[in-house]
Amino acid sequence: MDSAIATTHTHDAGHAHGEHEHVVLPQHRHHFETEEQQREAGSFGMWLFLLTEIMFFGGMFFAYLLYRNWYYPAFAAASNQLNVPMGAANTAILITSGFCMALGVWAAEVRQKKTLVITLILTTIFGMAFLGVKYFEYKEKYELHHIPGNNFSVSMFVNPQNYPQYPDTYAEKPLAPDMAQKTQIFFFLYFAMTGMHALHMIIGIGLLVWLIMRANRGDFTNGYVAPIENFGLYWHFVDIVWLFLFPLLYLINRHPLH
Amino acid sequence: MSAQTIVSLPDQSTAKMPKRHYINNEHGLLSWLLTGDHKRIAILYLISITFFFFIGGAFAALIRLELLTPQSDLVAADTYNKFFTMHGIVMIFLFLVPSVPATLGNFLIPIMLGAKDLAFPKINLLSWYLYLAGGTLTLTALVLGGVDTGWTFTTPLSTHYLNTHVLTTGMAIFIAGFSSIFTGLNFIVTIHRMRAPGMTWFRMPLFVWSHYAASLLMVLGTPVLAIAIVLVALERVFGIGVFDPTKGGDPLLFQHLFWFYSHPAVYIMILPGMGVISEVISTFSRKRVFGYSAVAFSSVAIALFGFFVWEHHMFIMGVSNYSALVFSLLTMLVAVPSAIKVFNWSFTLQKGSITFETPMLYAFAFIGLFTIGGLTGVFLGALGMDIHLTETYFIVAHFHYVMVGGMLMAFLAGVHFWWPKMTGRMYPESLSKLSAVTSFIGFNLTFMPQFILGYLGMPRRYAAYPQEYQVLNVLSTAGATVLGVGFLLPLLYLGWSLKYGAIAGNNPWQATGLEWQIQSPPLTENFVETPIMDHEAYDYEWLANKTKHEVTTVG
Amino acid sequence: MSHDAIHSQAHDASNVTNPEHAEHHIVTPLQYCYVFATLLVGTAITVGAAYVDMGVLNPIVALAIACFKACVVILFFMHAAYQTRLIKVTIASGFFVFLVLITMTLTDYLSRSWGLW
Amino acid sequence: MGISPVLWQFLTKWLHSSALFPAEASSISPWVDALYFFLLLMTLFGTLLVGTLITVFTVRYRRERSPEATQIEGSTLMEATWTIIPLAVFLLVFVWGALLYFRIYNPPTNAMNIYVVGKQWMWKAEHPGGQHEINALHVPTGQPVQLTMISQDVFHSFAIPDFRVKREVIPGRYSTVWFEATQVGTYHIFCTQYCGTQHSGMIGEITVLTPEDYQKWLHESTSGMSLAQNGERLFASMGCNQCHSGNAAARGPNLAGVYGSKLTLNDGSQVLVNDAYLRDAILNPSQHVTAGFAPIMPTYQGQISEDGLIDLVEYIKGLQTNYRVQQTLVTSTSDQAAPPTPPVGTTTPEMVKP
Ligand code: HEA
Ligand code: HEA
Ligand code: HEC
Ligand code: CUA
Ligand SMILES: [Cu+2]
Repeated sequence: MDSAIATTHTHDAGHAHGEHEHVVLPQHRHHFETEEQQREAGSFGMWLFLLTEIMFFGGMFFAYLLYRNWYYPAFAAASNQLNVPMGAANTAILITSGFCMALGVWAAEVRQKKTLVITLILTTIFGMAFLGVKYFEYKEKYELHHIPGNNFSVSMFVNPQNYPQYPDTYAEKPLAPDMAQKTQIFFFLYFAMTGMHALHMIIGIGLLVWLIMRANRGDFTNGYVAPIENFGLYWHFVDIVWLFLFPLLYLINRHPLH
Repeated sequence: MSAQTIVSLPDQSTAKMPKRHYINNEHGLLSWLLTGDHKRIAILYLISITFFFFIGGAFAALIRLELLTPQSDLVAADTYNKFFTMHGIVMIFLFLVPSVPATLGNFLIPIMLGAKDLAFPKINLLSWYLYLAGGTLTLTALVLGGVDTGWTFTTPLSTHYLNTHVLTTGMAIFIAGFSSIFTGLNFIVTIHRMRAPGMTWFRMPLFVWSHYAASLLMVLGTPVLAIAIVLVALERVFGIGVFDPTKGGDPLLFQHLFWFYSHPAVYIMILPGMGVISEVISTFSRKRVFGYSAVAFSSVAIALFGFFVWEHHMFIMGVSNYSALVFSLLTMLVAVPSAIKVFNWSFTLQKGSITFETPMLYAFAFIGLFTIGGLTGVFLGALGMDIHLTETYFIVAHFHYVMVGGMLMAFLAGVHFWWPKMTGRMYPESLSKLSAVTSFIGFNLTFMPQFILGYLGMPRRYAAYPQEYQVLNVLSTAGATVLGVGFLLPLLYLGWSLKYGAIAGNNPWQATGLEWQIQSPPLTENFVETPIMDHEAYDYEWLANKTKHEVTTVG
Repeated sequence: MSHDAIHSQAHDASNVTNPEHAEHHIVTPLQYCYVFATLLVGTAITVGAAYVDMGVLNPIVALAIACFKACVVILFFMHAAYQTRLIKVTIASGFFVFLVLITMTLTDYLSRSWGLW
Repeated sequence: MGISPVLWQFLTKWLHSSALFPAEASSISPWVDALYFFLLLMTLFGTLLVGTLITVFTVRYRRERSPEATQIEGSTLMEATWTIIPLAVFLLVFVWGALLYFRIYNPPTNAMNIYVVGKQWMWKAEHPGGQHEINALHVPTGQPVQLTMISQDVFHSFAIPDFRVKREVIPGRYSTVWFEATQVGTYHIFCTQYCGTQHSGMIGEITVLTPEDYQKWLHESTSGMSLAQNGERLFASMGCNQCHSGNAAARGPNLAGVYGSKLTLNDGSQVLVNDAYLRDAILNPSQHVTAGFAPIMPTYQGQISEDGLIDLVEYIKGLQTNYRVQQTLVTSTSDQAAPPTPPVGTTTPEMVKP
């Protein structure tokens, strides 16, 4: 028998794991040659997953690009109805959350359990804060009937003068009714994109809670940082999506051209 | 069995079933349902896609039965519409897309690379469960009353005008899509990271190359389908109008997003099959694949160009003339790498030492039928020609030629080829040859008349059609019956062979791939020791040396 | 064959680990702080720039800043700067296919005979 | 069930009722068939080539005759050959196909226009003279006919296989197709885009008549009101004339003679006023505001059916003076029809005397 590609060594088949005595970590999977290989496979896999995420959001970004060009006045007016302070604050919150996450990865790498747990908790808190702000924004849209669907109302864009409490909108010129209808497309994209983004945040927070629990057990501060690292990639990706959503959705027309 | 078949090969006569292998390694249903072993997952996939193939096939049978007569007398038009929708959805998303990759690819890629498993066994299992969830949802939609969008979900029809189970089916496809994404992701990582020592890129079997290319398409294309479906679902639920012209949306936007996936998807559906053909042709002509690197690169080229041609499905749907021009040109370019492959396979035969086992017969069928199917694709890619042919039976014939004549034949070639490896037993050779010939004849009888029908103008998705098309339709239905038999036979004799088939031995075909150097069926961990690859793929001289060496040491 | 031999083979330079292997690099917290500050400043500039009328430049500037911020995040928070060529190519290919989606679809929309159609 | 059990019956039936190729009943058919035959040849050649290679090699190199395989690496030269030759053939096909495409879709300038509205699940044809047909279309031979088509609901596709023409009928926007029938007879109209339950029932018949018979048919089936007359009535009843009165002080622009002209919009861009533009100007007025006017025109989205829009478009197309607009202004409150005989220009000349 060719030794390189042995086939019928039934006697030692059951001890295949035995070949890897040099591996110390319990999380090492038997089918990887080395832990290095496992770690790199993991991060490569994560990156590939993020590629699919790019394409997933990509479809919506294209829809946005298209309709923004077609219905610019509607998009501009509708965008002005969004709350910039809240959006900007949320951007800052999310960046902070990402910063904490990055520190968390560092903490795991230098094996500081306490720092890791704290940074992960901070990441979670900022993530939740983001969702909290989002909740208030959504609620405002709901009250103004800006949720696309049967209850959608364009009155704010046809008659902005009736809304002195929204200075940005109040200052707008009224939209023609047919154009005002198109604000629904804006709001649909707004909800679809930010909603999808928020969904990713929620999933991320769920994972974070799980990671915190394991980190607290010390799972990730013994040299096994892959889960933290890969989750970090995911979390940062979600941040990046928001970095684009914020200017594209909130800041279309804050510099009235009249 | 004739003299040229495998039984006379040295390995075979002395072969015994190994005592331990991945099938009897653990027992009990749970050991299968919770397995991380890529081979077991492959078998799970094999069973489930076979199930869905026959569901899809049953719908095909119903379609053909209805089309026997010009009137819609077997079923009403709306039922017929549900038939072809189910047929298309089941066949594409639940059968053909996972067919070769999720079964053969799953089983073989780690072994071919000399690895113990795919990079992420749990994700692999997850992807099977996602597939199953998608399949179950599809069946749910079916049981609840079906869906009649056609597999293309054209908006605004699917969003505003149909009140069938579009949401359920959409969700099913969404989920099944993620199954496909994860499979692709797993393959890419495995191919990059898990190759055995010495297994350089250009020593990989072409099967792996073609799966690599297909995986790229799965990872990058499928999410666009997912988002398109999400938008359709949201539009249905909330009644907003991203795709609705009366509300300012553009229905063509959906088409762009859908075909951005679904054109690459057709290459997801053919590339793995091409990989199978490379292995089979090489093995049974005992010769290195002609122009290995050209075949490898053409796979990647198909994948790359595959992203640039989707609009050819929308030529007359109202896209701009100029962009139609661009996409028509690119369509012509994407056809070239396929031609390269076909000629390379043909020339692999030259100066070979050819035998005609069943997989080889299927491979010949593949080459012939894929050539016809592919070249008729060129008809459709030519702008002016497409005007007349689009949405007629010419298209139906085109895609069945590439999908059934191409991929399904390749799938069967692969299943027969690797059956001894997967189960440790041979299939019955003469019966399988009979079924290969039957399905070849039946196939042509079914779909050749459809080319003529298409040029005559018979539109697709018609429950009833004008009288004068009947003759050709009857021929087609007759052919489908033969074809159905041709596809049922393997189910029967492969099942039979599980128990009664001859013991296969390690390498019944005297093939060179790594998978043939280990026992059949393989051990759970594939290799006892990490193999070291010190030769090119398809190195028959290496194999001859090795065999000689074994004979001298053993004997 | 001894285990050591196998092991060293697994690290064979021509194979598994190369050229798809990079030394593991640990980014320091200080670097993260710089990045963090950059991102905050970037956000401030984005908001500020939106209130300045620059005509067609407004969206371009906004996107440019967003792209810059995204690059910073990818390079440092996500460690892409210290990753293997493989990962860099992977990231690039993702954006490439995204650009294909956009530009090739735009060939249709931009050349429709007038207005929307 | 009309299944003939015996094979020869099929064959005779086939030979009598249809052939392998559809009739060549339009001026475009021969052009399409030419490319088709070329492509068939290409396929035949390609398949035979591959088939021959495989057959010859398998016979010549089967195990019995060639027990030992000779390993060959490959050959760059051959690789290049079968890259370049198919590429060349495919590029030729591309050029040919593209030329054919523009031949099929570019209407000659003297084409007469017929409107087609597709809806689930029927075709409604509207001749400018006011003749309406459901699932039927009458056209003369020797006269290019352009169809301006629109769908009221979902995508449909208007196909006449014997003419080798087909075009998607799209919701929300006009698409056009033209043909010149060469042979008297009746041919199928199919809806080839899947459009819901009765998709296969959305078929009709196109009847090609000699020009004389066509004239006769036009007279027999007139409904008394041309499209433009309907449009005029709508123009008054929808209140369009209030703003588009043609007066210097009118709030809306003068529509007389606007069709076919180049309009300057208030963002400085120029557009050609064609059917599609007119339709969109009525539905989405604020998306292209004519220079010098305020965006005050209300949208009529959802208020006028596609047929009504066609009437309006047809009316504005033929509007040469504002005389009658002002006349209707006086009476428009009573919502009554304008008197029948329209002055010269309300219908496009070619449409009445083909
Ligand atoms: C496995 C699936 C598969 C594959 C591989 C292909 C391959 C190709 N397809 Fe096909 N196609 C489908 C599945 C597939 N298709 C499906 C499912 C549809 C319908 C979807 C729907 O609407 O429901 C479709 C529809 C479809 C259309 C749209 C028609 C329409 O809706 O109007 C077009 C148009 O261009 C097209 C073109 C092509 C081309 C150019 C190729 C090329 O890749 C083919 C390349 C291969 C060859 C060219 C053969 C080999 C060449 C030679 C041997 C050289 C011969 C030698 C000389 C010429 C010298 N296909
Ligand atoms: C992998 C893809 C795949 C496969 C394998 C097939 C296989 C077959 N297809 Fe399929 N087909 C599609 C993909 C596929 N098809 C797609 C995507 C469409 C477009 C759908 C749409 O328009 O949306 C389509 C549409 C389509 C049509 C056009 C319908 C229409 O437009 O109106 C027809 C008509 O003949 C047809 C026939 C067949 C036949 C005869 C087979 C045969 O090869 C099948 C042979 C197998 C069997 C016959 C099964 C074995 C026998 C049994 C299980 C017996 C049990 C039967 C009964 C009890 C009745 N198919
Ligand atoms: C309230 C006044 C008003 C009414 C009522 C009105 N329009 Fe207009 N219309 C305008 C104005 C103002 C413009 C120019 C600005 C614009 O394009 O929006 C215009 C532009 C147009 C144009 C574009 C061509 C051009 O020369 O600019 C068309 C076509 C048109 N109207 C048709 C109609 C039709 C048909 C109706 C009735 C169904 C109608 N209009 C009703 C005010 C009106
Ligand atoms: Cu209308 Cu099909
Ligand atoms: Cu395609």
